[in-house]
Parts: sequence; C-alpha cells; structure tokens
Amino acid sequence: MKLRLKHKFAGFTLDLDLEAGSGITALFGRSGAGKSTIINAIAGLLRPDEGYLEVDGTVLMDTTRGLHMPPHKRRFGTVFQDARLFAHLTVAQNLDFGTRYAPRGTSVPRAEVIDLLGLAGLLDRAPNTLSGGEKQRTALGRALLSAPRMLLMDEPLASLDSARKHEILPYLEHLRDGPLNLPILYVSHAVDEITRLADTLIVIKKGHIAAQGPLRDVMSDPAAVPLIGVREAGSVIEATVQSHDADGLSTLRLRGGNLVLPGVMAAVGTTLRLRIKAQDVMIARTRPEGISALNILAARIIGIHAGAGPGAAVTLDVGGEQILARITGRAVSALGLEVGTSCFAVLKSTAIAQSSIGR
Amino acid sequence: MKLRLKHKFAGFTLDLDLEAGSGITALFGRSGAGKSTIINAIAGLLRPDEGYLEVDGTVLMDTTRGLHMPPHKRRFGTVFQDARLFAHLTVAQNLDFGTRYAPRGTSVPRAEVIDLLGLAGLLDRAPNTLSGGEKQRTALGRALLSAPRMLLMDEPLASLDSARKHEILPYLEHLRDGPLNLPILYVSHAVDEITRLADTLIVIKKGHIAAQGPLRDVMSDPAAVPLIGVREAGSVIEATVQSHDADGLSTLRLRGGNLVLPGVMAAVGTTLRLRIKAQDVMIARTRPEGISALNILAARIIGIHAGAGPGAAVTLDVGGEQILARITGRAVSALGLEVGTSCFAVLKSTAIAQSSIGR
Amino acid sequence: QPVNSPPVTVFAAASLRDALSEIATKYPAEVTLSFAGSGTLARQIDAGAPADVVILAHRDWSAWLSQRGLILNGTQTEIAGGRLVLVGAADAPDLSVANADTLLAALDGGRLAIGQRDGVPAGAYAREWLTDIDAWDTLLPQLAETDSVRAALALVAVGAAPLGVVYASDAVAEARVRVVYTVPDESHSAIRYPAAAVTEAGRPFLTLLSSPAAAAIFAKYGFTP
Amino acid sequence: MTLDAVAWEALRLSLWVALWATIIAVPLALWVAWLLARKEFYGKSLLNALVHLPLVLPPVVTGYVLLVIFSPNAPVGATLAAVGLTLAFKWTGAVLAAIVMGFPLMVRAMRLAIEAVDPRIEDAAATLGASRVGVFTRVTLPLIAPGILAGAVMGFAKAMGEFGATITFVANIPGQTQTLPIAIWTALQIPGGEGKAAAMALLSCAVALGAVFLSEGLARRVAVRISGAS
Amino acid sequence: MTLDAVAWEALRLSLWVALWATIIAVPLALWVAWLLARKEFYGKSLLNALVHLPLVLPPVVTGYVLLVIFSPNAPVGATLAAVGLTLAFKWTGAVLAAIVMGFPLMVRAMRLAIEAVDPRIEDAAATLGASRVGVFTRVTLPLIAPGILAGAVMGFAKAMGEFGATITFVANIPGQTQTLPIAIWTALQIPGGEGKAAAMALLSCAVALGAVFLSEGLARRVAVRISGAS
Ligand SMILES: Nc1ncnc2c1ncn2[C@@H]1O[C@H](COP(=O)(O)OP(=O)(O)OP(=O)(O)O)[C@@H](O)[C@H]1O
Ligand SMILES: Nc1ncnc2c1ncn2[C@@H]1O[C@H](COP(=O)(O)OP(=O)(O)OP(=O)(O)O)[C@@H](O)[C@H]1O
Ligand code: MOO
Ligand SMILES: [Mg+2]
Ligand SMILES: [Mg+2]
Repeated sequence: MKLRLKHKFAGFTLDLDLEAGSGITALFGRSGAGKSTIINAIAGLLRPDEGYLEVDGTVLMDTTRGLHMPPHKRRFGTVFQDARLFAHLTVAQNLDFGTRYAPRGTSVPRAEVIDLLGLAGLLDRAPNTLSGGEKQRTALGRALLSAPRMLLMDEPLASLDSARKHEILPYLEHLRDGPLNLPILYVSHAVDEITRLADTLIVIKKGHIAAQGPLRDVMSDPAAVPLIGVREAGSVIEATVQSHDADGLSTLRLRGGNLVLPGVMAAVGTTLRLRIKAQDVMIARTRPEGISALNILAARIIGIHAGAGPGAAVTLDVGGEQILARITGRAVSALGLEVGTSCFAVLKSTAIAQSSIGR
Repeated sequence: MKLRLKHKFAGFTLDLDLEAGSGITALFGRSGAGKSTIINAIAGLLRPDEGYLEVDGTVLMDTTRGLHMPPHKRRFGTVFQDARLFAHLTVAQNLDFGTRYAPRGTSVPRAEVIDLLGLAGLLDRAPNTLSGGEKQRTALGRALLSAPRMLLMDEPLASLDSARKHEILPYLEHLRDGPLNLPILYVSHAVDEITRLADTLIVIKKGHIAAQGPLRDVMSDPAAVPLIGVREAGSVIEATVQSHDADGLSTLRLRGGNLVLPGVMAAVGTTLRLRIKAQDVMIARTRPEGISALNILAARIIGIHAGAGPGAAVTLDVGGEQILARITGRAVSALGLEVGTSCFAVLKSTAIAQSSIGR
Repeated sequence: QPVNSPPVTVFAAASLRDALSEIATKYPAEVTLSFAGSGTLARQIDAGAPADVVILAHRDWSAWLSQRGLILNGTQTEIAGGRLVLVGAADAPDLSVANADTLLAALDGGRLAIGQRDGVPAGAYAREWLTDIDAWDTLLPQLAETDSVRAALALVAVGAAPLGVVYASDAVAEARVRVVYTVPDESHSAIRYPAAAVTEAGRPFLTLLSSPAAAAIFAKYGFTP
Repeated sequence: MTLDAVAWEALRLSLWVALWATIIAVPLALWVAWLLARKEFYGKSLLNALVHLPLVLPPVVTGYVLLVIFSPNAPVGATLAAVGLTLAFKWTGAVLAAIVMGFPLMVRAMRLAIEAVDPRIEDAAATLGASRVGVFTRVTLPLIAPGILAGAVMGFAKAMGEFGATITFVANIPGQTQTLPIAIWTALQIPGGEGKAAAMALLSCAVALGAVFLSEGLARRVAVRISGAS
Repeated sequence: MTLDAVAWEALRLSLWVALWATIIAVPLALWVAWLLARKEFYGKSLLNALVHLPLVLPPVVTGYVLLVIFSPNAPVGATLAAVGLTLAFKWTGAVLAAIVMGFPLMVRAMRLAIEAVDPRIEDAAATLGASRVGVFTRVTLPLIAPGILAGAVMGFAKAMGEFGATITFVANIPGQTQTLPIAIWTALQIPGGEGKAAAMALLSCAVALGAVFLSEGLARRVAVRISGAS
C-alpha cells in the first residue's frame, strides 16, 4: 500500500507519505494526531485535498487524475472508533450485513467469529441495549464477516477488558497469517497491542510522519523512545520454540541463547516474535546466582543513550540480536557500563507478556 | 455511599450491595459485567427494579418508599462511555454548560481544566469535528466544570494516549485530595489506572460483586489474581519520600528499607502509594551484586500460592509490608523457596510506573 | 334617495360581485360586501353573521332563512333575474334545436359542464331544463358537475368540456366561449336573486337595490330584471 | 343520519383515490425529500419552493392550474391522452390533485427524517461493501421508515380530505370523481343537508382515524426495534 | 395584470393572520408534539387522531364546525364574546381557522424532530445539573430547532393559503377577513377575473417563497452548527 495525503482542516494539516507492506501496519500517535482521518481517507470516506492511494499495484485514489474509487468498491472493512452499528438491525443482522457483498469463495467462519467475540448470547438484541464493549465487539465481527480485502481498525479494542483482548489478538494474527492473508491497518494507543501485532509501525505526530518502518527497527531505535513512550519502548526479537516442558514452561531459542517462558501456545519449531520491554531488562556485570529470573543471557553493550531524565537506554548485543534495556543512570555509573562492556541481560520469565508474543 | 441494586434485563441480572468510602472507588469488571448500568442507576438515569442509595447519610433512592431523586438534584457529574456532547454547542459552550448550576462558592478553575485537557485550541469547534480523544476530553472537562457533588466516570480515559492519561490522573487525585475533596466512582479496564487512583476497589462479575474492599487488600489478595488478571496483579504499599537526588532519582523509605525510583514529583516527606506489579518482583536467595537493579530488599516468604499455570504467587513480608511476587514454579523449586525462607526482593528502579504512584 | 343611510354589510352570492360593487358606489354610506356561495351565506346568517342585507342566488336558501325568522318580515324582494345559456368553444356552431339527440351529437362523447345539480343554483336550473326537454336521463352519464357556475364555465373555456350550462351574465365576459343556445325561460323555474334585510339598517340599501339605477347596472352586467 | 348508496360509493372512491395517491406519491416525495436533504444543486431552492406552493395557493387556484395544464387541449394533457392516460373528469385526475396537494406534507416529513440519519452510519455500510443503492435500501430506508410512514399518513389523510383542487380539476362525477369531501360539500349545499353531511363527515373521520391508529402502531413497532426497549 | 388596493389590503391581512397563527400555534404545536413523542397517557391516540382531523375533513366542514362552536349564538362563542374575544367574522377567527388547519402539519414536523433527539444527550444535561425545564430549553429545543422551523414554515404557508375553512367561518369581509386566498377566489367568481386572480396568486407565491427561502437559510445556519462543516 502506498499512500500520499494532504488535507487541511481549520487549524490542522495532514501531510504525509506512507508505505506499508503486507501484514499488519500499526498507526500510532497521540489524540488528535490524524489517525482517524487517515483511516477515513483510505476507506474512501474522506476526499482529501490531495491524495494518492495504491494497493497491490491498483490505484484507488489519485486526486490529480480525479480518480476516487467509492468505498463499497474498495471493500476495506472498517472498524470505527465509534461502533456505528445499524440501529434497526439485531446484532445477528449487523454481523451478516456485509456477507452478501463478499466475493464468492472467500468466507470467514461465522460461528468462530461469534464465539471468539462472545456474541452468541446477544444475537437477537438491538444494538441500543448493548454495553460499550459489546457494541465494539459487534462492530469488529461485522467487519470481519464482510470478508474485506483489507481491514482498517481504529482502536478496535479500546473498550475491551484485557482478557477479551488476549482472545482477539491471536485471531487477528491468524487472519493475517492464515489462508486469508488479510492486510490490516491498526490504530492503537496500546503499545503492547501494537508490538504484538504489527509488522510495520508508523508513528504519526500532528499530521506528519514521525517515524515509520518495520516494527523491530522502529521499536529498537533509541531515538524513537520518546515517541512511543518511555515505559512502552522495547525491542522485538525472533525466537524459535524448542520445547514445552513438564512444568508448563516453554524453552525458546534465540540467537544469543535460550529463553524460558510460561507455556507458549505454539508448536515446537515455530518462530515467534517477542517483545521485550526495555524496562523489563536488567543488566548484571557478573552472572547472578540464586535468583528467580530464569533468563540470563550473555551480552555486550553496543550503545548507551542517556535520556533527558534519570534513565538511560542501553542497547545490548545478545548473540547478534539487539535488546534494549532501560536502567537508571546511577546504575550505569555504579556498574561502570560503557560501550563494549561484556555483561549479562537478566529477564524474568514472567516479564514477557503473552500479549506481546506474536507469530 | 451505600448502594443496593436489583435490576433485570432480558438475560442479565444485576444484584449487588456495595459500599464505598470517600476518595476514589474503582469499578472493575469485564465487558458486559454491569458497570455502566450501575453508573446509570447512581446518576439517577435508570430506575432499578429495586434499589437503595445513600450518600453522606442522605437517601437519594429507595424503591421501597418510591423515593427517586431526579438526576439534576443529585448532581453527580457523569462522564459517559460515549461522550454525549451537545452537538449544537461549541466545545467552550459544552464545557460551560453545567457551571450555572454549580452551587455558589464551589468553582473549578476553568483555565486550568482547559489547559490540562489540551482543549485550548478547540474551544470554538463543533463537537462533530473533534477526534475521538478530543470528544472524550471535552466530556471530562464538562463534568469537572459543573462542580459536581461526586464524579461518576465510565472509562473516561479509554481513548486517550498514555501521555495524556498521565497528565490527567494526577489531576483526578488532586480533585480527590484537594480542597474539593471530590468523591469519584471510576470505571476502568486499565488496572494501572485503578491501582494508581483507587482507594476502594470493587470487582464486578456478571452483575454481582466478586470482590470489594480497600484497594490494598483486594490487590494483594492472591485469590483476586484471576479476577484482576495475572499480568496486572500486584501489591500496593506506602512509602515516604526521603530525598530527591542529583541524578534525577528519588529515594523513598518504606518499612522494610529504601526504594530508589526515577524522579517522583512529590515533596520530601510526602507519603505515596506505590503499586508494585507481582511480575516486576524477582526473588534472590543471596543479595545480588553488580546488577543494575537498585532496589534490593530483605524479605521473608509468608505464602506461596501455586496457580493453575506454570506460575506461582509468592507473598513476601518486607519489614511488615506485604509484597506479591510472581515467579515460575521452576524457580520456586530451583531456589528451594518455602514459607519462612529468608530472601531478597529485587525490583528495578524503572519498573514502578509513574502512573502507579498515587498520593 | 334614502334619507337615513347607515353603513351596511351585505352578504351576497359571489356571481353578483361586479354589479353589486358598482351599485355600492351609489350608496351614500359605507358598504361592506362579503361574497360566498348561497349555502355558506345562509348558514353564516344563521350563525349570527353581522349582515344587514343578504342576497342569494336561489329561492330555496332564502326560504330556509325566512323559515327560521332570520330576515325581516316583508323585506324579501327579488332584485334581478338571469338567463340560462349553453356555451361552447369559441368556434362551436350554434345549436338551433336542443334535445337529447342534438346535445349528444354536439358533445361528441365529451361532457356537459353544469353547476352541481342540487347545491349550485345554476346547476339546479340546468337540471330543470334538461328534465323539461327529456334529456336529463340520457345526459346523466355525461355530466361534469362543478362547485360553482364559474367552474363550469372554466371547463368549457379551457376545452375540458365541449359544452356547459351557465348564466348569460357569465358568458358575457369570457372570450374563449360563445353562446351556442339560449335556454327558453319557461323551461325552468325563473332565475331570481332574492334579497332581504336582516337588520333595520339594511332597509335603505334594499331600497337602493330595487331602484331603476340599480336595474340599469344589473342589466349592464348581463342580468335580466 | 343515514348513509345512502351515494355516501358508500363516495367512500369507496375516496379510499381508492387516497390509496393510489399515497402509493404513487410516497416514492416521488421520498426522492424529492432526499434531493432536498442531501444534495446541492442549481435550482434547489426553487424546487423547495415549488413543493410548498400547493400549501400557499388557494386550492381552487391549484385545481385551475391543473385544469389548464392537463386539459385535453393543452400540450401536456394531449400527450398524456395519446398514451392512454386521461386525467380530466376521471378518478385518475382526483389522484393527481390529491398527490399535488399532499406533496408538501409528505416531503417535509420525509426530509426531516432523512436529515436525522447520521451519514456516518451510511459510511459504515459502504465500507462493508454496500453500493449507494444498497446503503439506501438496507440502511437509510429502514432508518427513516417512521418518517416515511408519517409522510404517508399525512398524504393519505390529505387525500381523504382534499376538496377544492379536486372539484375544480375533475368536477363532481358520482362514481368517478365524487370523493367523500365532495359528497359532503354537496350535501351541505342543500338546505337541511346537514345530517347527511355530518354522517359522511363521521365516516371520513372514522377512516382517517383508522389510518392514523394503524400508522402509529406500525411506527411504534419500528421505533421499538430502533431505540430498543429501555 | 395590476394589483389594486383590495389585493394589497388582502395581502396585509393575510400576512397579519399568518403571522399571528404561526406565533400562537408554534408553542401549542410544540407542546402537543412533545406529548405525542415522549409521553404515554390515556387518550394519546385520540389526541393524535384529533390533531389529524382538519387534514381529513373537507375544509368547509371544519369551517362549519368552527362556526357552530364559536358563533356568537353558541355557548362557547358567547362566553368568549363576554370576555371580549369575538372570533366569528373577525380576523381573529381567520387566525383560529389557520391555526386549526395548519396544526397537523406543524405537529408532525415537530414530533419527528423530537423523536430524533437522543434522550441520552438529555440525560447528560440532567447529570450536569439542568432541571427538566433547563434540559428542554438548553438542549432539546436547540436540537429540534430545524424541526420547529420546518413546522413554523408549514404552518405559515398553510395560513397564507387557507381558504375553505376561513371563508366558511369568518366570511369574506374586505379588510376584516378577506385574506389573499379569499380575494383570489372572489376574483375568480366573475368572468374575466382571471388576470386579477393570477396577479394575486403570484403575489401569494412570492411571499410564501420568501418565507421558505428565509427558513431554509435559518435552517442551514442551525444545521451547520449542529453537524459541523465537514
Ligand atoms: N471537520 C473537521 N474540522 C476541523 N478539524 C477537524 C475536523 N475533523 C478532524 N479535525 C481535526 O483533525 C485532527 C485529527 O483528527 P483525527 O480524528 O484524525 O485524530 P485521531 O488521531 O484519530 O485522534 P484520536 O486518537 O483522539 O481519535 C484533530 O485535531 C481534529 O480536531
Ligand atoms: N436495555 C437492555 N436490555 C437488555 N440487556 C441490557 C440492556 N442494557 C444493558 N443490558 C445488558 O446488561 C449487561 C451489562 O451492561 P453494562 O452496559 O452495564 O455493561 P458494562 O459493564 O458497562 O460493559 P462494558 O465494559 O462493555 O461497557 C450487558 O450484558 C448488556 O448487554
Ligand atoms: O388546502 Mo385545503 O383549504 O385543506 O383544500
Ligand atoms: Mg481517532
Ligand atoms: Mg459500559
């Protein structure tokens, strides 16, 4: 997908040029940054002052040529920030609204979606009687069942509890990776959702692009830390499932060693993506003994990036993978850390959230 | 506040009895648990089948006596899950809507609220042109400026970025603690918001109360871990600011020792509430040396609670404070931990989120 | 000329408008004219309308009024009369003889426009005439009845109906129609405009209406004495 | 106070005319209402004003204008007659008069309903694959159903009551154009006809009230579905 | 085609009557519309039907009914006359006739607008401290302003055009009750009066169109504020 947009509202200007591969692209940015406006332009609901959109080599919009493919032809199933359910239809009818427009052959298993979203008991209900989260789930189901060519999701999980979120996220991954191979554009404030899902990360700031690129590159760029939020920054690494152990833990192999994590739901041999928050990584000069952390990896410091505050972002090389650690400046001096220092990265087994493990 | 409610919707029954002190009471529960219904009943917008509500000794609702004080007399400023702005008014007019009903003398500083919520540039705008987060902020401001007797907030920060959230949360604390002494009922899925703010925590499950009590009690109850979510569980402890150091770190004293944290915005001598997530605590048999974690506290194990999965919740006594640690079962046996074992709790300085520090 | 001439309000049948307006100028005091259909006028008088004089287009309604004692006894008088004519389009030929056959032929499948047979006076007269010449039953399916004689005239004028039965006074001013046959007076009850005073104040105007000056004006607008 | 054959015949005709007028006018009015509510075009204000005209003009004038336009001698009337559609002196003309007179009422009701639909809901339907027609029939139309119903009832009621334009345009031909209002008026033109007129007026009321009740019932069902039993 | 003093006088009177009818009927219609849209009460269907009656009955019948009720000879009319309010054969009666005839149109428009307001927005206002009256005047009323405007325009237009009920109830007295439609009808009663009638009809149209344009302009300003410039 290639998108070029220029649009002016009184007091706000959107001007950007973005490129997203297949898979899941995350749009990240503060409130009012322009995320929903971008979604609307891509869906075909907003005619920008200037714009160009190309998907899979087909040009869908090109204001210079007056080209504007109408939304229904684009079939970019959209989950809006507000649910926008059809008030005159039941939940079931809302869910089925788009199915008749789905191209022959492509079908999303209805029962599975209903089950996943916990909508089974609500099928006959009027949207007006639903709770906030129920509305959002119905809207999500409706978009999924329309078998869209691409999914545009504007904070689709914002009003869901984390348990439900963690049921839905793997399903989105499945849509991306499964037979549907569905590209997804995903707006979220929640960094753990993004890092779990996204292949490409685009950070929007006041209508412009502040950073964009493959998730791993953007996330492990110390310069991006302030954009993403100090507490959410971290690195994304790849690991292969090596074994599932009797005590419920799984062992994963990464380039620099092994990681032991609470049971990972993936077959042995699968390669997973792990997000390791910088603040979950400790650095030790000597290998700590008698500590509950099961993951201690030999590392070498390849960068120290002192921030504005009392913290420092330390980039570690762990057998070729980069891992970001956020520690205090006081610890940096106390331990005498500098570029080139050999050390150990200490990670708690439980510190790597299930939600940040993506396939 | 004393509330007793019974209400039936087709397929959903609310039946609960709850009590909340002054300060901030959090309602926590999965989507569809009944949180918004409770808020509506308290605000006076829903007449329950059976109900009794008493605030500060005044009975506002008692269905047995046919008593139902109308919403405008209750003046429980409500921030709804959907913003519900007045479409015919500008943002400024929306903000000022309730001011004329505010009792003489009570006033919330308008400029301060506008600034806090980042609404200064939007005052002349029509609500329809606002972004999702801007709408929510306006709704929040509107409720604050009506100088309510109590604030009811239904996921007020769900569509805000975390930077904005971290600006607003201290303000809510200020409302609670400052001259207004405003009681707040706060619905949220975000455990870090809740633990930061709440004095009382009420967990709702399918229309019933699953747990209720002072935040610290509910949070450090290992039995509540599955209700709150494994990854969010943790303990809440009190600590006093002892010094602010030159390198930007602050030292806090707690009963079992000192904690070093990135700069805390509170005067020396202030007592703060810290939330320590169970998964951020490591346990070591011997005091680790040469490690970046600055906080190593002597502890004694007073409980080990093996969960269903590979994890275990270990309750530590740190100089009289209870701290919950979540480690793997493998580590428990590797380290030979059992009740009574002396050990060390290891906490990273950066692991205690600013957002989980409350006054 | 009446010595004592108070201002009067006259409720009158609509077809008299131009004639009455001119006569009113001869009255030394103010005259307020209110025009409507005869039935409406009669009911308004019954309801206490502020009329001093009432002039109707049909005897039935004036009888209805006097029966109810709504008009001053002995003031009833017929101030003018009219003639019934058959009109056709401007280029229509004269009809020398009028009977069921000639009328049907002239209509050529079209309709005969008349005022509503019971309610509109002109329609009632037309019905009497057609009954008299034994054409009523034959023509019944081909009638177009209207709410006023003016509407009947309009139907002929715009060509919706080939023929219509109207007053001679109506035909005078409409250029798009011509009189193709004049109905003999004796074939229907006399066309009279009954007038009466409703209040004492109405008497002087009633006197004016019966004057020769008024008669001349009525004649000018196509009415008969 | 008895109802004779004339009255029943007039009632039958009135119902027939009102039914047809409603059936024909609803889609037309809907289209115009949609244009006025959603589109910007040259002459929009004029169209809007035109729609309101029959409200402002005395009905007799409207009837006269119709007569002039649709008389068999006039170009429009002649053309229609050539394709077999005669309006003059036919119940079809009564239908036309009822449509014209009821149009402003219908358009207004529908337009208000359309303006109350949030276009963002329609946008959502489009992203799910619904074409413009699909969005209209599956989303807009059901959402404005109460407004359409309201407009239809207004149109039906007006058609049941229309007098001035009808009698001027198509005269008073029993069985063809003598609708109930015309029959009532006729009865009132005869001294002593009040009883008969009253009986027919009551009949007219009864029918209209039936229609109003029916429509309210329908509207309630639609509304319950939309707003939910709260 | 010239306009004489009679025409201007009729126009003045029509404007006067329509203005008063609109001013009086708007709050009444709003109240009835609100009752019908928001309240459940015994006799609601009846009220609803009653409001529709003037639409269904031939205007002459409505006028006749008014005459029977408000004539100086009838109890109601006599009582009103005693307190100094005479309706029959006065411009005040023309106002009443215009109100009655326009009522169904006004109520419908306003009712549709009220039904489109989301009660949850009103709830929000109540939690901010606004009493029922406060909620109505500060939230409901501005939100339904376009509907009120639409209703007012319909009522005004109808009042400008009302003929049958008016001439029956208050007769055709120049300067008192001869409104523009009645003057037009009177002109049409005499052969050759078409020109004068047409001139007056155009005048009537011009005024009505002016009102429609004005109201559209107002409505647009209100609507822009509500839906935002998107
Ligand atoms: N019609 C409009 N007129 C003026 N400004 C507008 C309009 N629509 C959007 N904006 C402004 O454009 C900016 C971007 O809006 P957008 O909805 O894209 O934000 P967002 O990134 O989705 O924010 P959020 O996370 O709060 O939903 C906002 O500041 C908004 O106020
Ligand atoms: N009018 C109604 N009719 C039937 N069921 C209803 C009605 N209103 C609410 N419910 C049901 O009651 C339950 C509680 O709703 P409520 O809105 O209180 O949930 P909630 O806890 O606020 O959820 P969320 O976090 O998703 O907003 C839901 O299952 C909802 O579907
Ligand atoms: O416009 Mo009328 O006066 O109801 O036929
Ligand atoms: Mg947005
Ligand atoms: Mg809720």
